[in-house]
Amino acid sequence: MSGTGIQSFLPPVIDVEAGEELLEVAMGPHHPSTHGVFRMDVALDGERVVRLKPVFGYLHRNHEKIAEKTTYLASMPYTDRLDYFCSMTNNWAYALAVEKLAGMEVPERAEYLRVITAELTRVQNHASAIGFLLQEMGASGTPLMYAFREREKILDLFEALSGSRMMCNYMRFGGCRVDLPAGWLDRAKLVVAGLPRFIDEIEALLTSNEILMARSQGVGVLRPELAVNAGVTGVMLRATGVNYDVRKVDHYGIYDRFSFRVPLGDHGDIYDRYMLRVLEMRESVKILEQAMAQIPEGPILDPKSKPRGFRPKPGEAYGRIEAPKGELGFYLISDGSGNPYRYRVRPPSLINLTILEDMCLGQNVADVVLIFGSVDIVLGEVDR
Amino acid sequence: MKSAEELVEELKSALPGVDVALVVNPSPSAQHSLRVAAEDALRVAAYLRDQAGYDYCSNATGVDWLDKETSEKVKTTRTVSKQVDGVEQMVEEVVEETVKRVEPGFLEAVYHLYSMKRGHSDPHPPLVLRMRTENRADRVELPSLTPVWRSAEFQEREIFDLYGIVFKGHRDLRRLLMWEEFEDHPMRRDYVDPDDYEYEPTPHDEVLKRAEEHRAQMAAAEGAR
Amino acid sequence: MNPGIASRVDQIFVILQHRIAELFPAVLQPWVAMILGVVGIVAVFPGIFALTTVLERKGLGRMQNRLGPNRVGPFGILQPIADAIKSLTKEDIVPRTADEVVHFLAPVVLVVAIFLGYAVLPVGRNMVLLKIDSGILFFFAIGASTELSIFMAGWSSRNKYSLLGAMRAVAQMISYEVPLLLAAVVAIMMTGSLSPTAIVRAQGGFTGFFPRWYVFTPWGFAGFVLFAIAALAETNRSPFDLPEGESELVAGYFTEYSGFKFALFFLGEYLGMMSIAGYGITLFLGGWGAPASFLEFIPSWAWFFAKLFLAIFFFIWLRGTLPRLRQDQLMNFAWKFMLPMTLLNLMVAAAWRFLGEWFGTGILAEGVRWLLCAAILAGAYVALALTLLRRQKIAARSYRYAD
Amino acid sequence: MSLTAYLVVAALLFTLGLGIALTRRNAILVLIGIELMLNAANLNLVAFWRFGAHPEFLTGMLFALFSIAVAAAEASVGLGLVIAWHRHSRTTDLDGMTRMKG
Amino acid sequence: MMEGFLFGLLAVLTLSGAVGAALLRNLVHCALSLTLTFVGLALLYLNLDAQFVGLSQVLVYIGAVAILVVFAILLTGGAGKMPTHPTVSAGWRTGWLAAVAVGFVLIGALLHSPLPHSDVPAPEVTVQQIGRLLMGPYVLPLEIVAVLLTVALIGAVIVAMPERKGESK
Amino acid sequence: MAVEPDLKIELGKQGVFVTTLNELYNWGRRNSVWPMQFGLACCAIEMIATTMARYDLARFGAEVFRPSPRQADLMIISGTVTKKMAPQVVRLYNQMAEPRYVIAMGACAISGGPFKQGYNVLKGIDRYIPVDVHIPGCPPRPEALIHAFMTLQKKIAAQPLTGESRPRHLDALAQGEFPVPVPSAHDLEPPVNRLVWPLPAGAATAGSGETA
Amino acid sequence: MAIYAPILILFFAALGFALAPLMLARLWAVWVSPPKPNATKNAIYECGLESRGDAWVQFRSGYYLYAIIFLIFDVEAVFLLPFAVAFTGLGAGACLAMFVFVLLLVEGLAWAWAKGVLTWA
Amino acid sequence: MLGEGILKGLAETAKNFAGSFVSEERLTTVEYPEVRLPQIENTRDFPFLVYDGNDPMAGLRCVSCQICEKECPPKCIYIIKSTDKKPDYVGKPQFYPARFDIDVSVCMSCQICVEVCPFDAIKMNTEFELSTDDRFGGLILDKHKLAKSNEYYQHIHPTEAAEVDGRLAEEKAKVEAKAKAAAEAAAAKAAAAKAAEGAAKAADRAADGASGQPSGAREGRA
Repeated sequence: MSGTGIQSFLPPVIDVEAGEELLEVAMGPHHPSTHGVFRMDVALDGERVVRLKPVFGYLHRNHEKIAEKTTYLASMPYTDRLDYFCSMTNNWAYALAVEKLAGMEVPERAEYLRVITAELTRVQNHASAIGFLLQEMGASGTPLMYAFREREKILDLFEALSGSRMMCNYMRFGGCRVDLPAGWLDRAKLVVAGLPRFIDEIEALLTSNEILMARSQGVGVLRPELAVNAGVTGVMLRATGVNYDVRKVDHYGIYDRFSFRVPLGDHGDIYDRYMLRVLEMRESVKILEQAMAQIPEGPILDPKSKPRGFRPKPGEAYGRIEAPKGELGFYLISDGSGNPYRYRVRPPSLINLTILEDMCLGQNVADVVLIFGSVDIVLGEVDR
Repeated sequence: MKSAEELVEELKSALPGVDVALVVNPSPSAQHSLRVAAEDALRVAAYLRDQAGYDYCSNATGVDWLDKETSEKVKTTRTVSKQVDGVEQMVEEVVEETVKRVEPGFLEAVYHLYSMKRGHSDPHPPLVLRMRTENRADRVELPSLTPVWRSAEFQEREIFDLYGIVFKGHRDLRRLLMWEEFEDHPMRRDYVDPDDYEYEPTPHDEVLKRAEEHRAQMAAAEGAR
Repeated sequence: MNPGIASRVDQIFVILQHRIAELFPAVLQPWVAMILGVVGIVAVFPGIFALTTVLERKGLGRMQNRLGPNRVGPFGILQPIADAIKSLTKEDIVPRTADEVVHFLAPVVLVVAIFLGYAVLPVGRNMVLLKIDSGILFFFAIGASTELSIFMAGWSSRNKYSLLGAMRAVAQMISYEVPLLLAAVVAIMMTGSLSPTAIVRAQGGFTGFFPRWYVFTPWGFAGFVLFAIAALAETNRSPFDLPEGESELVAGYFTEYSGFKFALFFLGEYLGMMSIAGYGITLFLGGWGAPASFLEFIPSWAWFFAKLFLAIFFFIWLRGTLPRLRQDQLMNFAWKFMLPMTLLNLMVAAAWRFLGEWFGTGILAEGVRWLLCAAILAGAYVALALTLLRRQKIAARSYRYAD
Repeated sequence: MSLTAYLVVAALLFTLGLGIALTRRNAILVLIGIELMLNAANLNLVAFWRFGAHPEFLTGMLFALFSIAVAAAEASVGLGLVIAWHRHSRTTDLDGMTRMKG
Repeated sequence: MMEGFLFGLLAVLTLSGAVGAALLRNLVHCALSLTLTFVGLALLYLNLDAQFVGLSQVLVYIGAVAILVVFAILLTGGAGKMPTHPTVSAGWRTGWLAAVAVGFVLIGALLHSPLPHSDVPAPEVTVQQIGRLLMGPYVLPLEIVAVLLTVALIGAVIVAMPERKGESK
Repeated sequence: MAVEPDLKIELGKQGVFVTTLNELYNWGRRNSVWPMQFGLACCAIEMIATTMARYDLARFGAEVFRPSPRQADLMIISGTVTKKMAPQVVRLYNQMAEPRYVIAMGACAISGGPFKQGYNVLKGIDRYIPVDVHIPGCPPRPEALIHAFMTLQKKIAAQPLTGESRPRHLDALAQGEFPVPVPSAHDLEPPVNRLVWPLPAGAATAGSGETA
Repeated sequence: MAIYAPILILFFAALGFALAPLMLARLWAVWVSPPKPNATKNAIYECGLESRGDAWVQFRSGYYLYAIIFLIFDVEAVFLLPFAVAFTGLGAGACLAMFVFVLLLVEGLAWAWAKGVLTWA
Repeated sequence: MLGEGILKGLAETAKNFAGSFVSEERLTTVEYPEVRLPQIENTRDFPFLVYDGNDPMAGLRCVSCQICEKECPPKCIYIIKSTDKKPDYVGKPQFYPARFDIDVSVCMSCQICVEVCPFDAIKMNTEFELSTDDRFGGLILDKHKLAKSNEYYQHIHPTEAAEVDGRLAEEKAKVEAKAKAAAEAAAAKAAAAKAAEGAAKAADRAADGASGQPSGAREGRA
């Protein structure tokens, strides 16, 4: 209870023995385990972390400012570069926000295409996240290699569809940019059919590995109340046992048509996050199988949509989706001109890091790296 | 979940004297918002979290509204001395003139709230909470809502960094994205980029102009040295 | 095959050594022989090191569905030469605040100490440089001094990561040194000698065509596994590669080393790995002995190096598979699991002998003895492991779903 | 070499150890000095065994082994004391220690 | 001749290490210099045909005691700060005087005392013999040493262990 | 200090020796390029993909990603260099041991790319440190990185050991330190290192006229 | 002493093996590729930032506790080895003596374990 | 829990190790410079300008409308419009780019220029081997470097190019028909009203064609 009588959630205070000399270490911006250019200023008492301050902004690329200076469409390729693992879901979130702002309809086939690409994105993101987590754990790259082996297959699909491996720039306001090329669906079905085997492989390699269990169970525990209050979303949130998946809550797109389940953890530790990613991949495969079987023929773009001269009416809209890393939202204010007046990204990566300090204090340095890895962030999205 | 209109009523009855207004959003999204006076914000936020069920603050951001100059044609009647038939007289006259009014700009902090508790049983659009600073220059303080929603911690720091809104009661208000020594607030709409356009191989008119200005300045500086 | 030829092939290097020595005057002959032996060590093991680096990179690659180095020279085998040239010509940086002399000495001390460890390693029949009574003790004594060089490296760099890495490395190495030594003691107990040659000899001979290696007894198997684990930790190999655990400590104690000094650390690490693997082979895997009686015609040194490569492959395999432990788990594992297990293994080894003496060596008695010892070890292992896991609250989990 | 030579070396080592123990301010170094003196004694033991009348009785050698054990125990306890003292007073300076007593 | 040269070399190695420990200012350097002495001593033991003792010396002193000393130095924060104040105590002249005096007395005494000098060739000492003796006539000292070591372990740990706050954690 | 002139003459006489040595040196150097484990943004993911199974940079012996700049030869600037990050990048480059190479991977690293209009983005890393190879693309495909790597290898192979055109690291008088910019109130100070980034010839007129 | 001659030779060979490349590298640096030290390069590496604070700080006593236990067990090993070598010729009584010896030390270990000394913090 | 997890993992890597010698699936490396992945048709890298016929400069489809320059998100296109006109593929006099530079060191390969081009003049290339040590010379592609023949376009993007060609041919036919109609109208001045009606119909049909794929390409023409 703070002075105002409001119950606040604050990180624990670690008391240090008076006179104990602390070792101040900067981890990052160039550090092998920070996924790029993140920095944590850590104070160590021995190997125990007693202070941790994340430092951001080493990849602050002014995405929002640039977006406010250009047209609505020109921001679409920039969203690819937010979370550069998941350009498809970024596209979708932005398109969804603009569609809300301008009141556009999305044709059915386009909705299916969106679901298929988004779920493929989720699979490859979770696989890579597990790979990077294990990399942090010192597994000399093998899980990461397997993850990327599978990711390459998915990227091939993306490339065949949109022309680019990572920066798909695929969705448009009111649909998608291009239709499936000939034979794409069959190849995609093959890839998806191979995914369960890959997930089994990863599980055999890792799930029951004693070292992984020892290192991840009971480490970086997050309480559900804190997680909710701190706005943690995605796998991080569900690992604490809170059932909140925007796909299920907002019923956006056509997710209601597919039967899939949301796995939940009970401990909120690194192992739960790892396992939830594995289980979510399995659910994504289910969604993909259904979507690929059901996809109808038809147009893929709202006829009202036009690439140039797009001017939504004044007003504002907040649209969000369940991106692989958590809830990705876009907040747009239109003043009636061709450029958004305010363009804001709600980055799940940044907000999931709010509780990094809470999770790390009192833990071992080696765990900090792991906890950080288990949050699964991408700096492009954290700093924008 | 109650709609924004109902919430305004509920807040007014539950927290007497609180200054809450409904801001209607004309776009098809129809996500209406509540505008709260800065001094009541913390009370309202705590109520929203603990009583109204908005336990989850999804998004917090700033918006910069520049001074708005509106011009309006106003018909005024005034008395002027005129020579009427050679005699100076006071005559009432209807004049149409343009009046320029400057609506002072302000910075706005916007919070998007959802309920995780009730999300599944009762899907609802976000509740938008807005607060305004008094102006854009010196009175830019707002209460921090971090004590209510921890998720606002970094986002408020970001708003402080990029817009310059000072959040009182924030536990660690430092710049988030820019370096410590930086002085400007770059997301403000009147922010001027640093002059680092030296040479552009494919210059566009605007860029070229800046590059040339830069070169002239550099040359002047060289000359002065 | 003619046994005469086989034994001559077996002794080819020894004969060669003598022949060359005979070219010199009698006074010099022993010296020349020694120098030839030393040259053998200094030439062969760094050569294997070079080969190992390529094999490791290729092997890891294969485990990861890729090819690994294959462009520098045929199949990429010239890769280490390129690396060596590069390292030689690379600028040598000594941080301004570092302790220059110690910074320079650390890699040299490391390499020298590790080379000395090879002096008593028998790499084939009659192929050991120094025949002393306390060979195994010599190896452990020399091995203990590498810790100091690692401390020197970490401390002199005056870099936070280096010092942390060095402290971790030293703490880890001292913790695993005791289990390593005690695991070796069972083999010494059964042989009754500290001399590696004698230990290998004691494992010679065959039951049928099955070799009498120590690893095929319960205590020997346990000792071997414990020795292997401790050896992994001693040489800072995965999953115990914390000191250079790059995910938190950048490059550990050699963060500040560049050029050939860094290469020397690399060399030291691999030579250490090979030497410790060599002693593991000597103690438990029958040294240069053939794995089956009908394979004895293959020369002893070939067997030794075959086993060595197998051991190296095992090291690489582990590295390709396992994540690394955390410092506290590593220390816990050493003191709360390895040490009790090695001590118990000593007891079991003693019991093995006395059971054999008291109940004779009939097939039944032998079987009972075998089962009894194995059961004690397995029981202790399960009990200890489960206790430790329960203490750490580590368990398999199931997950629930929301629709 | 003769016994005398070893004994002289041992004596010199003892002298140096004593000198270190008496003159250095740092408690750890004082312990190092003591360690050196013990080692000098050890050298004597082994030398007397080797050049004694009955080297086939390993008494001297075993004595040296026991002495190593004792010295190790001494070192661990001594250094432990220094660390404990340091935790208390933030110094390993012997002059400082005596001053703090008063 | 050869033997004398070797002995001289070892003696110089041993003593120079000790001199280094006496004179160097940085504590870590002193510790490293000390290990040099230990190496020299071990080699002297080997030279005296006491192989097992020599190797034990390396194992225990270089492998363990030196590490202990180094840890102690790091734990007391004495590793980095180049001491600004003198590293020798105020009465260092007296100290050295006393030490040198003792040295003179010692060397004088042994130079003038009749020392046993047997030219018995070095007996072949095997570790096995040592083992037999330890398990036989010297079993009591062995157990006493075990007790001593255990007590030392417990004592040193108690002394060095930090008083933990909040033991329940 | 400088290469002793006598020695150089001596070496010149033994032309064959120098040539062989030169070739050996360049061969060793170019076949053992250890990149620094250093990723900045999107391109870093493609850089990682390049080392992964499909493309396998290891084939060239270049998979030894060293986390410490002391042991790395190649800095792959893979992604947007922001002004907040630039001092760190320059410092890391300075802390690498000679010979060292830089690949500017992707549009952002070369020129700021799509983000160059931003206030916090450095408009090309070659304003502060010398770049050996540029790869355009956003992000470049993994094959493009391998191509750039081979371009770098070719560049190394062509470097003479002596003479005027010898590379910077062999020249005692050449610049060895590249000043680290200081973040200040509005921008980095200085905004550009003149010694590395001279305006290209005709820059003043580029784009302003010339219509034909 | 003569039996140790191979070690001496190996020592010098190893020393040469370590020093020769370092000398060669130094020669290369002097003749061909001049070293270029400067303030930034020779500063301590710390993730690309300017290093703050000294690395030579005081460490925790946890390290020391492990070192003590290690030292004691190392000494134990010194006594264990002769026993092991003589083991084949020893009777059950001698083995019992050794058993007691080991047990005494294990007691120390058990005490330390119970006291939580072996818990790395 | 007692080590079998580790053994399971070891088995998995062993499977992959052994599999790498026999199975394509377990050895996915494509040895790039010698072996290349099959070209994916939709791949986009950097833009190029399409020309028809044999003379790159004469046949450029670009009419220098500068829409792409305006719409390019990172502003990497720089166009200077010609002062004179030359006939395009249907013979209609058009401006042409006096200068057309693309700075590939800025280009983000987003394909928006292609989407907005009403003349099918700018398309995406698949060439990625552009690494160079020449910061400025190597990375600014002028119109000479950018110009690629229609055949090349057909080669790298067959499906898309066939569609474009079909559309262009159709348009050309329409324009010709229109011209013919206009000519007829001119010849038959008596039936002027009727001719005008016919022209209007042709225009209607052109508008119908515009609603097809890709919709973006129509926009600029309006």
